[in-house]
Amino acid sequence: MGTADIQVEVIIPTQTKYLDLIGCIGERLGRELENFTGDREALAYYLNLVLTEATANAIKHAKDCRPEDTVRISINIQADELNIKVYDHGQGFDLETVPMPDFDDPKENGMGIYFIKTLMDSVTYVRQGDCNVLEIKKHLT
Amino acid sequence: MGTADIQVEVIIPTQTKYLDLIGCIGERLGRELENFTGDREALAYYLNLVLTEATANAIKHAKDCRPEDTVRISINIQADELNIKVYDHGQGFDLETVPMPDFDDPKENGMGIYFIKTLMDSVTYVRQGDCNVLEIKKHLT
Amino acid sequence: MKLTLEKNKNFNVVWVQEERIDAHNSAGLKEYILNLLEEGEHNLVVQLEQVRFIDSSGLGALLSGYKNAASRSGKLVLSNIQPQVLAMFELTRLNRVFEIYLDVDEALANQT
Amino acid sequence: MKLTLEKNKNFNVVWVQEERIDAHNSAGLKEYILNLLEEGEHNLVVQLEQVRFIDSSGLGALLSGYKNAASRSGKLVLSNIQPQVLAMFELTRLNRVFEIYLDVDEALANQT
Ligand SMILES: Nc1ncnc2c1ncn2[C@@H]1O[C@H](COP(=O)(O)OP(=O)(O)O)[C@@H](O)[C@H]1O
Ligand SMILES: Nc1ncnc2c1ncn2[C@@H]1O[C@H](COP(=O)(O)OP(=O)(O)O)[C@@H](O)[C@H]1O
Repeated sequence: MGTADIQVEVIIPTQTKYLDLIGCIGERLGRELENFTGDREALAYYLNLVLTEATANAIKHAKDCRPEDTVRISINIQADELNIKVYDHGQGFDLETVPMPDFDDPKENGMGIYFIKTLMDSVTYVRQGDCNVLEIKKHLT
Repeated sequence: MGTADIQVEVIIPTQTKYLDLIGCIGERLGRELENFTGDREALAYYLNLVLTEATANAIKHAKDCRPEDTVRISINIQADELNIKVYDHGQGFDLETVPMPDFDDPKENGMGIYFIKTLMDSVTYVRQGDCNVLEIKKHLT
Repeated sequence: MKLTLEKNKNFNVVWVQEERIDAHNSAGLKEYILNLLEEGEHNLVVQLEQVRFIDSSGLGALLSGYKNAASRSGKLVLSNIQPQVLAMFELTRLNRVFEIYLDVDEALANQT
Repeated sequence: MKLTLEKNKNFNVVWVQEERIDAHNSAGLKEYILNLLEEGEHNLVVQLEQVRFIDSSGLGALLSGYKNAASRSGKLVLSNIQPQVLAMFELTRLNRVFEIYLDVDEALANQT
């Protein structure tokens, strides 16, 4: 790839079998960020993870409403910022009320949003038209 | 993946740097067609090639009109048929008038459509709304 | 979820034969471990050498096995974790919960 | 397009250091070969071992080099073609146009 600007949009059915594909697209794009001076392998892994977690949540919660639904994922990479948007048609939720995992009493669930928040620089979740958007940003400098 | 039905849509800018990604998505999906009894590695390579050729054409000819344009690629795989659609916003062309390559006097250009026709079972190119669609099918039995 | 089981005297070894554990196959891992525990195999080593990627649901599946083994007075330990996968255990502090060994031999040698 | 050049007595070897030749990088390959020919290097072996994928524009770039070498009374031959890439030469009958060798040594041994 080489040049800094990347814009890819992928639309998949709400099925977990597509997580592998989505994660790998992210990993691939991360690995090819030739202008990124940090640890590119680590960034590629984080992109895989963050896309997997965000898409898995969108699939899980969209599914409850409309099984025939799709999830749209947009990945935008500029020289200094990476931006991921995951659109779902589920009932939505309040990102602010999701608690941190309790490390002294670990649970099976509730680590996905924590991964996203920890590995990236900002996360928001807002209603936009007829869908919800989880928007994830990371500075690349 | 495993289960037979696959539906993925990818939207990219009209830039050749995305060909690698598109081709590799196709290769990956082909390799994971667990129900396909033929040579899966060969099918995966053909999908890579056919997607690369079709997308390269869409990029090349859309670009002439609108540099800010995007190309949309839809990949659908059912148990017995594979269907690829590539949408472009270019001036279009008449698929029927594209000649076979002259094997006795080979040229640098004009091998892309030949690859698609040879490796797949049917190819059409039609106007659909405000864009053109190259539709490629292959039976998987 | 491709898994193979190696039965030993006191400890069974579950080899995870996947490069990736995510929400698509983690339920399979969780169930498999639960079934083993229910069949009376209370001591397990999960060998993760093949695994290059794990998500939160994969960690959750392993934690479920860990807790279920403990509640049966058994033990579930891990071995051969790849560096990038180990980083996920560290981020969630689950490396302080699980016993983690370099390889299966070391895991078995440390059980009594 | 990553390429390395190995200068020999009469034949130069161009090592293609890419896994993939497609419409994104084939123009780079075409230009590189054309520049070599214009610099007076009329005899080339293109070593394709790294290449796992080639599209029609990649074949076109090599054919362009072949024709340009011939028009200068030179020669462009190929070596170390992977099976899946060779299949593309066969589909377009370009295997009948190019001299194709197993490796660089064989390619060089067959030139006079
Ligand atoms: N796209 C979404 N739609 C609705 N609720 C969501 C979505 N994403 C996350 N959530 C809510 O946030 C909680 C925490 O999510 P997460 O950290 O990924 O853990 P988990 O999915 O394992 O519960 C979920 O339990 C769910 O209630
Ligand atoms: N999407 C498209 N839009 C317009 N013209 C196209 C498109 N795809 C193919 N063509 C036409 O068909 C011809 C043959 O295409 P192809 O076999 O891919 O060879 P090449 O692109 O190397 O010329 C092109 O030269 C072009 O005129």
